[in-house]
Parts: sequence; C-alpha cells; structure tokens
Amino acid sequence: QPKGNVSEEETSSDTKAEASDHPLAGKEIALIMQINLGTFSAQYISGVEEQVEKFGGKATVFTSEGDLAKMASNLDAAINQGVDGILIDHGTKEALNQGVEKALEAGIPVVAFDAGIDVEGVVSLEQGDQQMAEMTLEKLAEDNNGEANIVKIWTAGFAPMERRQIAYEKFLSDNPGIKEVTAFGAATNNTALDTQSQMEAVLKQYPNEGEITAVWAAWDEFAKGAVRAIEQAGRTDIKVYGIDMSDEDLQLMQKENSPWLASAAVDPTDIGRIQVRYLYQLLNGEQPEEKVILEPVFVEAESLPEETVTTDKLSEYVDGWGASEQGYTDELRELEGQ
Amino acid sequence: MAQALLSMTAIGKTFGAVTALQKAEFHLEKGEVHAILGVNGAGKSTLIKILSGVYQQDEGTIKLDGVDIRLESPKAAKEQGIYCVYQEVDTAIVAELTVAENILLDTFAGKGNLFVSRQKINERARLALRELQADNINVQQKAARLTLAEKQMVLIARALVHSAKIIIFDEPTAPLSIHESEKLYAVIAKLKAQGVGCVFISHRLPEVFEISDRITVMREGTLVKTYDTSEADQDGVIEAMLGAALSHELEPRAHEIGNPLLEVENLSDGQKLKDLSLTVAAGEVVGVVGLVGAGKTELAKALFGGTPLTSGMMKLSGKTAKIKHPADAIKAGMALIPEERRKEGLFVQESLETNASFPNLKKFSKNLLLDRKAEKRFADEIIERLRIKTDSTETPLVHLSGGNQQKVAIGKWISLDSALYLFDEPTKGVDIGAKVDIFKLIRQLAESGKGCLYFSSEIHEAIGISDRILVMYNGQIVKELSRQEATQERILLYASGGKEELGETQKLGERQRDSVSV
Amino acid sequence: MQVVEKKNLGKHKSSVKDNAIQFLFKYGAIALLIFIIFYFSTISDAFFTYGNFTDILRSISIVTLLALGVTFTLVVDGFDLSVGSTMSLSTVVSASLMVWYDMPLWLVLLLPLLIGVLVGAVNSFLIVVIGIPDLLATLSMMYIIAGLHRTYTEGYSIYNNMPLTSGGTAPGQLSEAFLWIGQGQMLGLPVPVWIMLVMVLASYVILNHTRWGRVLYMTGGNAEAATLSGVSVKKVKFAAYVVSGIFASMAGILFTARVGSGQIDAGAPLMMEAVAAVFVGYSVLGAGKPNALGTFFGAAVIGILLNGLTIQNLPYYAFDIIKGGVLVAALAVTYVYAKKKFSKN
Amino acid sequence: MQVVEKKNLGKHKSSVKDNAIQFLFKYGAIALLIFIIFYFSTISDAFFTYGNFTDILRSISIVTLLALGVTFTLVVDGFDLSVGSTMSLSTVVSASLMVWYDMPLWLVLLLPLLIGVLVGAVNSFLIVVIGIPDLLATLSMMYIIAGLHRTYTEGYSIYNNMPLTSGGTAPGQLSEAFLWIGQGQMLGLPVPVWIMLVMVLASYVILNHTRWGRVLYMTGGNAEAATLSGVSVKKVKFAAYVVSGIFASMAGILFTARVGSGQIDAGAPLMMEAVAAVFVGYSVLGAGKPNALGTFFGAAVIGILLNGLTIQNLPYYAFDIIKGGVLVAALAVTYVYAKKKFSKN
Ligand SMILES: Nc1ncnc2c1ncn2[C@@H]1O[C@H](COP(=O)(O)OP(=O)(O)OP(=O)(O)O)[C@@H](O)[C@H]1O
Ligand SMILES: Nc1ncnc2c1ncn2[C@@H]1O[C@H](COP(=O)(O)OP(=O)(O)OP(=O)(O)O)[C@@H](O)[C@H]1O
Ligand SMILES: [Mg+2]
Ligand SMILES: [Mg+2]
Repeated sequence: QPKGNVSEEETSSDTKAEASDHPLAGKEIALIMQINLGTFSAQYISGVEEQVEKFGGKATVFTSEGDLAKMASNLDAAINQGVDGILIDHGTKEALNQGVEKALEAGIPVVAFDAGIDVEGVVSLEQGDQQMAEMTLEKLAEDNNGEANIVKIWTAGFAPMERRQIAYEKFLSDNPGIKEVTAFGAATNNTALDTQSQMEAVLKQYPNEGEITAVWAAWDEFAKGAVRAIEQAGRTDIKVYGIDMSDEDLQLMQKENSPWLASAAVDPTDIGRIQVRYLYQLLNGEQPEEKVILEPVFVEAESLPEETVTTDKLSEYVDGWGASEQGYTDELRELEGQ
Repeated sequence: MAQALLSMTAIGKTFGAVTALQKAEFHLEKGEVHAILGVNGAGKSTLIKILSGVYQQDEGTIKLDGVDIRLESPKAAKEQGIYCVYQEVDTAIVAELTVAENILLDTFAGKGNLFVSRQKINERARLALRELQADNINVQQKAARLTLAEKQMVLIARALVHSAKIIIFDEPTAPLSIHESEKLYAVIAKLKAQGVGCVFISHRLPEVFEISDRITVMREGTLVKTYDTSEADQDGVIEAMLGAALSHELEPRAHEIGNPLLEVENLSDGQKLKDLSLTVAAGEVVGVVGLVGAGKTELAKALFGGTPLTSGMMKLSGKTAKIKHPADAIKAGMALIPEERRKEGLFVQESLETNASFPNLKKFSKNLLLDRKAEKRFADEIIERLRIKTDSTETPLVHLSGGNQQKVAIGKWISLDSALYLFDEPTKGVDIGAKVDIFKLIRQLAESGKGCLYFSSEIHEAIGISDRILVMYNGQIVKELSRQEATQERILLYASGGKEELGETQKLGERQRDSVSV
Repeated sequence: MQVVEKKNLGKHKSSVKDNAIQFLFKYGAIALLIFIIFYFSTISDAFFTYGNFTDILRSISIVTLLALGVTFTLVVDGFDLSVGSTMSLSTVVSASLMVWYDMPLWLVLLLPLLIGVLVGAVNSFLIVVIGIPDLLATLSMMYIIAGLHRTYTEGYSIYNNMPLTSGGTAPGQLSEAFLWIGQGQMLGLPVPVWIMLVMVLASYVILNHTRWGRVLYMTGGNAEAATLSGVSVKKVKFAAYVVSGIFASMAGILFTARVGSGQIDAGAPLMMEAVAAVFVGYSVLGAGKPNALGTFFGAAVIGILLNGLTIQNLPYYAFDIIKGGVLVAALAVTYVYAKKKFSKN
Repeated sequence: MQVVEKKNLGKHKSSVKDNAIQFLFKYGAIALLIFIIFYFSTISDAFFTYGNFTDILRSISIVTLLALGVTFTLVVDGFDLSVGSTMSLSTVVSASLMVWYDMPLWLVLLLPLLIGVLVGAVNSFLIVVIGIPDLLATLSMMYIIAGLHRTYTEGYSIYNNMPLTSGGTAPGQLSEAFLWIGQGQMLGLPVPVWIMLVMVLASYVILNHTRWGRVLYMTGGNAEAATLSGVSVKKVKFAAYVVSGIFASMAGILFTARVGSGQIDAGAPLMMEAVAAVFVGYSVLGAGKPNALGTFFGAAVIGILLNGLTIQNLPYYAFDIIKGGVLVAALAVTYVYAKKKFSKN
C-alpha cells in the first residue's frame, strides 16, 4: 500500500513509545485468528496493532484460514514461543480450551473474542449479537409499520450467526406481521458475489413490488451482495438491513438512494482495541470481569452526512462509534501516555 | 564427377557420454535411391535426424547443391526441401486431427493465410493420397482410427504435397504388407524419375537390393563403405555391417517332441479372430506366420487373456483352462513376450532387477517383504544366461539397446519356469547379432521341454526356428505345414488369401522370395 | 477386400446401438440443456424471461473468461491452475491503480493485462525451460501469486477512498467509465455479456478456423509430431499460457468493475468452477476435447442450473451435488464414447 | 569398444558438475531442511525445543494423513482431488454419530472409515469402469461429496448438545476417549503424532519393501506392461483409491477429535496443501516419484517453515509466497535432474 495523502500530525503515531521503559513495555502479543477475510478483519487487526503499539508492545498475527485445527496449532506455537499475552479471535471452545489452559499454566493471559471459551481466568468478549439483530429488526418493523415480507440471508455454522438467529426467530414469533418469504445464504470464499447472484435469482422469482419489502442480512458480506443485486435490478422498493459494518460497507450505505438503510455493529477497530486493553489489564495484574459484552452501535443511512466519511470519522456523526472507552483503566491510560 | 545433391562430411554427434556419430559421411545424387544399412545403434536414425533438422551435428558439414547449409530445425530442413518419413509413425501423427490435417501438418507452422479452409485442405490431401493409390483412406476421419499401414501412407503423402528435393524413408516398409510395399516401391520409382534424391533405411536386405542404386553401410557411428548395388553381394554387406562374418547357422534340431501342452479349439474373439484351433506340444516350436495385420498379435493376446473371447476352449497340459486375464495365463504356466516391448513388455524407467523379478514377485518376497538380494542374484543370472550387455543390474532399461531390452523382456519370464512361451515378433527391430542370440534361447527352451509359439511375419526366420508352421490369414488359421513342407512360396500363398488367387500371389511370392530378410 | 467387407458388415449390425451412443455424444449435452431449461420454465414463470437470461449470462461472464484461458492451456495439453490467483491479482491491481494512484483508465486496463502476460510467461518458463509438469508448476504459481496479491494489499480489499494503513485516505475512486465495463448495458445486453460473447467467438475462430488453432491443437495432440512439422513447441506453449494469463486478468478487471471494489482472493473459488466448465464443454457437439464453444456451453449449463435451483429454493448446500453430478454425467458420456470408439478400431 | 571408451571418458570429464547435481538432487531437500531449522534456531530460542517440535508434528499430522492417501493414488499414476471433501464428510459423520445418535466409540471410528472405502470405490468405478480420467473423476467427486456432507448437516457444524433444526437439542457429546485421539499424549508424544508416524512407516514399508508396493509402482509406471505381467490393473487402482479414501477418513476423524466438533468444509483447504506436500516429497533422497517418506518430509518442511515464519512475525499474507517458492524449488531440482538424466542416455 502506498502512503496516503496524510497530514503530518496524523502520522505522528508512528513515532511510538519505543523508547519508553515502563514495566509493561516491549510485550509480545500473539493474535490468533480463525479466519481473515475482508475489510472487517483487516480493520480489526489494525485496531489490535494500534493499541498494542500504544502500549509499547508488538503484535504477531497468526491466521488459520478458517481451519480450527490449524488455529489450535497456532495457539500452541504462540505458547511455545513464550509470548506475553494471547488474543483469540473466533474459534470454538472445544478446539481451543486445551491450548488456553496450557497458556494459563504457562502464565500467559488470554483474552478471547467471539470464541465461547469457558476457562476460568480468561476474559471473553462478545458482540451483542442478539441486541444487534433486535436493533435492525425493530428498525425494519418500524419502517414498515409492522407489516413486511422479508428475505433472510443467513448461514448456520458460526456461533455469532446462531446467536443472531435466536433473536430473529423470537422476533418473528413476536411480530406476526413480518413474514419470511424465503431464506438463503452461504459463507463461501466469495460470499458477496455469490450472494449477489443468488439474490438476483430471488428477485426474478418475486418480480412484483410488494412481494419483498426488505432484506435482512445477518452479516455484512451478505448485505453487500444483496445491495448490489437490488441496485443492478433497479429495484427501489426493497430495503436492506444488515449486521456488522466495515469501512467498505459504510461507503455503500452512503451512496445516493442506497437500499441499505441501517446496520448494527461494533466498530471492528474498536473490538481490537478493547481486546488489547483487557489483555493489558491482565498483564498488569488486575482482575477484570470475565465476560464483556461489546455495545453495538446502530448506524442509519439517514444520519450519515452528504460527503463520504470513513469509519474513523464516523464518530462525528454516530454516537458511540469508534470512541469506545471500554476496557480502559486509569493505569492503562497513563501507560499509553508514556 | 557431377555435383552431388547432398554431401554430409565428417559428421560427429554425441549425446552426453554416448558417441552416436563420428566422422560419418553420406553422399546422395539427384534421382537415386540410396540405402543406409547398419545394425541397431549404428547411427542411421541419428544421421538422418541430423539431415532433417531434428538434431544438430556437433561437427562436420552438410552441403546441398554444393552450398553449405545449417539445419537448425525441422522447419529449416523443410525449407531446403528435405522431408522425412520417420521410423516411428506415431511420433509424427497427431491422432486427434483429421487425416487431411495430418497430411498438411507442415503447412500450418509456416507462413501464409491465417485462416484455413477445410475444403482446400481436404482437396490437397486427396490429391496426395491418389498419387499413392491410397484414395480409399477417408481424409476427413480422425487419424486415430487409421491402421499402422495407413498412418505410414499419410506420412508419405505428407512428403509428397511439397516439392521435395530429398525424401528420407526410415524403415518405411516395416509395418506395410507386401502389397502396400509394392505401392511404395512404385512411388519411390516415380520420385526417382522426377529427380528427387531418396534415402532408404531398412533391415530387410532383399528389398534394399531390389530398389536401391547405392548402399551405404554404417557401423559404430561411422561410414564403413558405400557400394553400387549392382556390384554388392549380401554376405559382403552383412560382414561390413557386423564387422565380422555372421555365424547364424543354428544347430540341427535334436530334441524330442512330447505330449500336447496347449490345445485350443474354435477360438473367436468376436472381432478379428475366427474359429481358430491349434495345438502345441512340449518341446515344440510352433511358428504362426501371416502377413502384417493377419491377426497374430491378437491371437497371442487372446491366448494370454489380454482380450476377451466370445467362444473357444483351451486346454493346458490336458486340463481345461479358464483364462480371463493375463494373471490366469501366468498361473496356468504361460508367458508372453509382447510385440511392442517398450509399451507392453517392460518398465523402461526401472532397473533390470525390478523388471526381471516382476512376473514372479512372490518368489522374491518371502513373508511379503521383498528380498533385494535374491532379486539381484536373479538379475545377474539372466544377464549371464542371455548375454545381456549392461553396466549394472540397477541401470534403467532406457539406457539399454533395443536388442538387449528384448532379452530382458524374455529373461524376466525365466524365474517362473513357464511351460509355454508366446513370442510375438521377438526379432522386430533387432539387429542380426541379437537375433541369433534370441533364436538360440528359443531353441534352448524347446530343448528343455517347453512349448513355444512363435508369431512372426518374417517367414524365413519362422521357417528356420519352427518345427511346425501355422499360416494365418484374416484372423483364421488357413493352413498347417510341417517343417519339411514349409517353403516361403507355399506360406506366402496361403498367407495372402489361399488358392483362388493363385495367379497373383504366385507372382507376388516370386518377387518376395528374396525379399525376406536374413 | 474381404476384410473391408467384413468390417462394414460388422458396422451395420451394431449400428443402431452405436448411432444412439453417437447421437448422445453429439447432442446429449445440448439436449440436456434444453431439457433443463424446459423443466425450469414449467416450474417458474420467472425463469424463461429475457431479463433472467441476460442475468444468467452476466453471472457466468467472469467464470467463462477464466475458463477460456484454461481451455487454451488444455488445448496444448497443459493445465493452468494459477488462473484463479492471477484473476485475484488483477482484481486488486486494477482497483488499486484507481483508488491508490488515481491512474487514467487506459493504464488501469493495460497494467493488469501486462501482469497477466507476465504470469503466463513465468508459468511457461517453469514448464518449458525448467521442465516442471504443467499441473505442478501452475500449482506453485497459484500459491505464489495468491501470496503476492495479498502482500500487495496487506490483506485489505480495495474500495473507494479507503483509509490507508499508513494513515489518511486513498485519493481515488473507481471511475464511472470503469464501472460501466462491469455494470453497464449496451444494445440491450449487459457489457460483461458482450465482452464474454466477443471473447468466446474470437477464441472459437482462432482455435477452429485459423492456422494458429491447428498449431495449438497439434502441439497438444502430439508435441513431437508438431516439432517435426516445424512448430516451436516452446513458443506455442508460451503463447497458450500467456493467453491464459490475459484471460485471467480480463476476468479480474471484470470482477472489479462488477462489484465496484477490489476484493482479495476473488479468483480462488472460481478456478475450480472454470475447470468444471471446460470439462463439461468436452462433451459438446462431440468434440471430446477442449473447445471454446464447449467451454461457454459448460459455463452456461452450470449457470442455468444454479439459477434455476435458486429459484426453486433448493438449499445452497445441495448445489455442489448438482454441479458434480452434471460434471460426472458429461464426462461419462464423453469417455464412454471414447472407449467405444477406441475398441472399435 | 570405441563407444564404450568414449563413454567413460565423457563421464570423467563432466563428473564434478554431475556429481554436484546428483548430490543436490539426493540430499538437497534434506540439506534445505537442516538449514531452515538451523536458521530459525539461531533467531528464536523458542524454536528448537522439544515442545515446539512435537507441536509442529501434531500440526502436520492431519495433512500428512491426507497426503499419504494422495501419495498412493499418485503412485498408480492417478490423482485424488476428492480427499479434502472426503475428510470433511468423515469429520461431520464422526461428530454426528456421537452428538446426534450417541453411538459407541467403535462405531464412531468404523463408519467414517467405511465411508472412505465407499468413496474410494466410487472414484475407482468412475475411473476404471467408466473410463473418466482420474483428475476429472475425482474433481467431480470433490463437488458431490462436498455437497453431500453439507446437505447431511444442513450446513451446520456439529458440536456437543447442539440445538437441532427439528427442535430440541442433540443428545450426545464427543466422548473423552474420542477426544483423546486428537488431544491426548502418549509416551511423551501427542497421540496424533503417533498415529501419523505409524501410518507413515506403514506406508513406507508397504510401498518400498513389499510386493504390493512394487505392484503399485509398476502399475503407475506402465499399466499395459503390468497387465501383461499378470497384474489386474483395475484391482490395483481400486485398492489405491480405497486406501486414499481411508486415509482421508482417518484425517477427518483426527480433525474432529482435535477440534472437538464437526466443522463443515474442514478438509477443503487441506487438499491443496496435501498435494503440495506430496510434490515436495518427490525431491527427497532423489526419489523423483511419489513416496511415503518424501510426503512426510514435504509436510514437515512446510509445517516447519510456517511455524518458523510465524515466529519471525512475517506477515501472514506472505506465507503462500514461501510455500509456493519451496514447492517450485523442490520441483525444479527434481525435474532439472530428470532432464539431465534423460539427456544422458
Ligand atoms: N536422444 C538420444 N540420447 C542419447 N543417445 C542416443 C539418442 N539417440 C540415439 N542415441 C544413441 O546413438 C546411437 C545411434 O542410434 P540410432 O538411433 O541412430 O541407431 P539406428 O542405427 O537408427 O538403430 P536402429 O536400427 O535400432 O533404428 C545409439 O547408441 C543410441 O543409443
Ligand atoms: N489397437 C489397434 N488400433 C487399430 N488397429 C488395430 C489395433 N490392433 C490391431 N489393429 C489392426 O487389426 C489388424 C490385426 O492386427 P494384429 O496386430 O493382430 O496383426 P498382426 O498379424 O500381429 O500384424 P503385425 O505384424 O502388425 O503385428 C491389423 O489390421 C491392425 O492394424
Ligand atoms: Mg533407427
Ligand atoms: Mg503383430
């Protein structure tokens, strides 16, 4: 990647706390990821790296191409290497518990995100998945006065997806005016494009206005594909409500007449930052709560400005975005300053 | 003396550590047929590959019409008017393309119109085939469906569509029937009359003597002597080829013929083979002769379980044998030395040891694990028994000469001690010296009480080795002749279709009389 | 003479069965396609419409381009597994040229194509000069290029005015003219469909009606014979891999223009699909070998099936079964016929 | 005589260079491995430790099993692209037997293996009876099995007491004994490492030191000659594909036991990796052909490289470049040597 058109002061974060010699400086942090896909992951990694650097440490990324066995091996490798702290992104408890226990035995603190790990002493971060699903579905119902025919794009097999599904089912049974017309979805290596093709076929199947009121996408990669398909078909009557949001998605939402009306998400960069903060709390010998729910933010197309903004500027328009203070303690803040 | 059309002087060529040619010479006049003779590996093919631009000489000069030329590629050679009909037809045929496309193959690589018209191609191809009197070949079919002889015709036609100065024929008659060979001789005569210089390579001395004007003999990569055909005699030429007089007299036969070993009744395969019956006794060599395409190979394979039968009964040593697969045949005590040894008989990338032990691996692997020492011992044994020339038992067979490979293909069956051996054209492409070794081996087998079936289209050789001869024609056994009755004339008569065509075959037979090789 | 007569006799006897097989071989694939279309049409009104068909064509345009490249390499008896990665590389490069460097359109189109040429050249270097078998050489390149394209973007996908890792935002956007390539319409058909049709036609003419095509098939059919006929097999193989690289790059550009951003790893899942399309194409009109029209047809069959099945609401996870089933059926027809043909000589 | 003398002369002259190539060919791969290990050891203390090495071995155990299967099919001159899908199928089947049906351990182990046998049988049916080329047949099967295993689970991964689509939760859990296979230790080594080592050794002995192995290699070398030497090529190919299916199933079981749940699509990404391991293995000890020790070695090289590079903090997106580079290097040595050898006859 090239150097951007950056004003000088922004790059100053480059001159980081290398020279500092506070007790928590120079820590090596391993980030073990199950899958590294798309802008969401890239932003998440950058959040982790940024926060670790601020604390004067160094982050190493282990990705596993979606392969849990490889993820478990990567966890082992990190432990062998004697890193100072471990961050886990996704995965399952069955695959990782053993390694996590080994890490704790070796005195390496662990913070996990969306991994469902239930080992004592591990801090687990979770997005408010049910809450996000509720937020978007409620908005959907509100926009359509409680009467809507919707298409669900969702896939099984991932813990967060399944949590979202629970909220979805509950919502449907509570709101009999909302009907599911059809549902599809597959997490492929090319999710957005495959979703687009399938959505096109669905649109063909329901060509008349009113047959589909809205699309509810349980993942932003799904939403992207659906949005493109709807745009290409020139359908202005169908709206999209999604969950998760990366910088790229934001651009899509901001486009004029974008069908994508709302999304609920936690800023991926923030997730990374917060996760690191909890790790440093552990490193600092503190005992934070073991289950942390990340507060989702609801982003509506209406509230976005005319000109394009990126997620790092989004906080100016959307409350609670990118400015999460979760996980900070006074001590940590002090550390950052050094 | 008039300017020679072509002079190759002091040609040298090595492949890695092997010297294929050394100070080789070859001269060709306009309008002559010039034969090249030599044992396997003498360098004939290498020489003509240099001439046709496939290889480049390491040293020496080539002059065409007195001008020095350098033949960097087959294309360059063709631009000079030098065309070649290669020994191994399949290397030069593209099976997936049509006959017409194959005939005009050379034109595609050249310059000229980018777009190709199918009609034009077909027309030109038809013309060329007509000239060869082979217009029965449909030019629009895929070349994959042609017989070997037809493929050879396509290659010859390929040379004819261009105005060639020199056409090289590398063993062109090997796959052709007598009738087809005759046609080829006529074409060569015509080319000769047009002033084309023809190079003709063959292991069949009689035909060489019949059609060539001059004969060049090569040995160990260099020229031995060039004869005017009218002044040469066969024995002299053979001596020049071998570097010594040929001692190919087989001892008179002395062994006993025993009980029937193989009895076959009414065998058919639904395709080529029809209603064949034959017997082979212990200690007997039975020759199965027929022209090319008579179905000998099919019969050998069918007996060995390689192709399914539609009817027929086989008995081995008096017991009915159900042979559905070569494995059954081997169990029943048979061994087949197939015609195409590289394709069917051997694992050429593997060592002699590996090849030799393969048919009888059980013997070399007690309790499953392979016994490498026993394998080596056995390999050494057959090297000694068959006088195989090789530097070690671990050399991959690709490095061995054709004759020696053939010996391995035979030797690998020895460990099984089979009762019945089927030899399919064991002397094909093998030079005279090695041939004699192979004949001796077959004799030895017979003397030790084995039965042998010897399939061959070399009638003279078959007469020499067999106790009894079965003549095949069109998938049937049309005649059985005892050793005493068998003469070339009679065999040829039956082999080419029986009595009713007596007049014509007689004529053919006479011409063929001396055109049977040594 | 007798031999010839016998042969003909044999032919007549078995002709009915043979003809059936021959017919199946020649028109089976097309009959299947018609049947599928017919079936879906009776089930859903939405299926047999102009709009749906142009959509299907558009949805297969990218994979068809990729498959055409694979076709060329298969024609010369090679195999290009690296097309997917090459497409990914071209996707991110074309996007980055606009987004990061604000380059003019002609450069944005030209540079990825040059990269395609380069990949083809490296592939053929490994194959022709070093002597690594095609499958293995292009497998290695598949990994290398996949790594390169991720390294180039540092794992990010590329989109308008994206924030850069070094801070700040990227200066450029995908231009309207560029997006038109992937999303525009022309004379009643989407632009990608035009591009695909032109490329299929061009490939067909080149492969079937020019000297070059003959040379390519000849090289694939029997490299030795081709050499003896004055063909430089190395150059021909080189050309085929370069063509393959170019097609992969075109597919990448089209992908970027279609989705409006430079997604990483875009090509990886399409590679196997392209290969499948080519193989289904073997069975079209009795070709029995890689051919441009067949490839298009193969892509179309798969595309139509997926479209129809989606309309049918078949669960996505069953799609692969159908895809594999079609592939097996097409291959079985081709090779059963090939066996018959072979055993008849 | 003259020829022979020349030969020897020639040999002596070029012997130094030849020997160097021969040496590189024979020991190059091993030298490379030693160098890599040495290099990483100097850079990181954590690298050259018992714990790290057993972890590396455990991390390659699954891919090695898969690769052993591929090795068997390559030995008979086939190619099994369906191993990845077969592994996925075995993964979800073994998990579902416990979670959905609460089956006893022996059934949980046996049934997936039977499925592997079945897949191998279908593969070889397509190849041997129908006559579809190996690559194409197994490619189709790859799709079909991938679709089947997703259809079986309806796209869900399978985990302890998962909720069922029909309502309620699944009755079973992965048993401790089962998990021990993937996560346990025995005599100082992880159980998967034991399994892998035993299988590598068994494959090595079978392929290199028994009659069966010889028959497999010869069938691959020249099927026609093997037939005429009394080998039933069909049965041999059948056996090779069945072995491949069994190894893939074992890999799937191991995967389930290792991660404690039945992930869908677990095998897909491992297929290419297994193939790469086998090909790197060609160059080990100058084999120049598929071989069990080489395959193990190939998997180890890739595993060690990835481990070392991760420790080095090389960006993850560059890994594929390294993997591809190692593959190219190994292949180049093998084939440059093969060319030399060939041009020497
Ligand atoms: N490509 C090659 N590489 C190495 N050695 C070769 C090659 N081609 C030929 N030779 C060697 O050169 C010598 C001459 O071979 P050539 O093929 O010219 O013989 P030939 O006279 O045509 O024999 P035949 O009667 O068997 O056709 C042999 O020793 C052969 O092994
Ligand atoms: N695989 C094949 N493809 C095409 N034609 C074949 C094939 N096998 C045999 N033939 C043809 O069948 C006929 C009988 O062949 P066969 O090989 O049995 O004859 P043969 O008497 O052994 O002759 P040859 O001297 O050539 O070995 C020939 O016309 C041959 O060209
Ligand atoms: Mg020769
Ligand atoms: Mg024969």
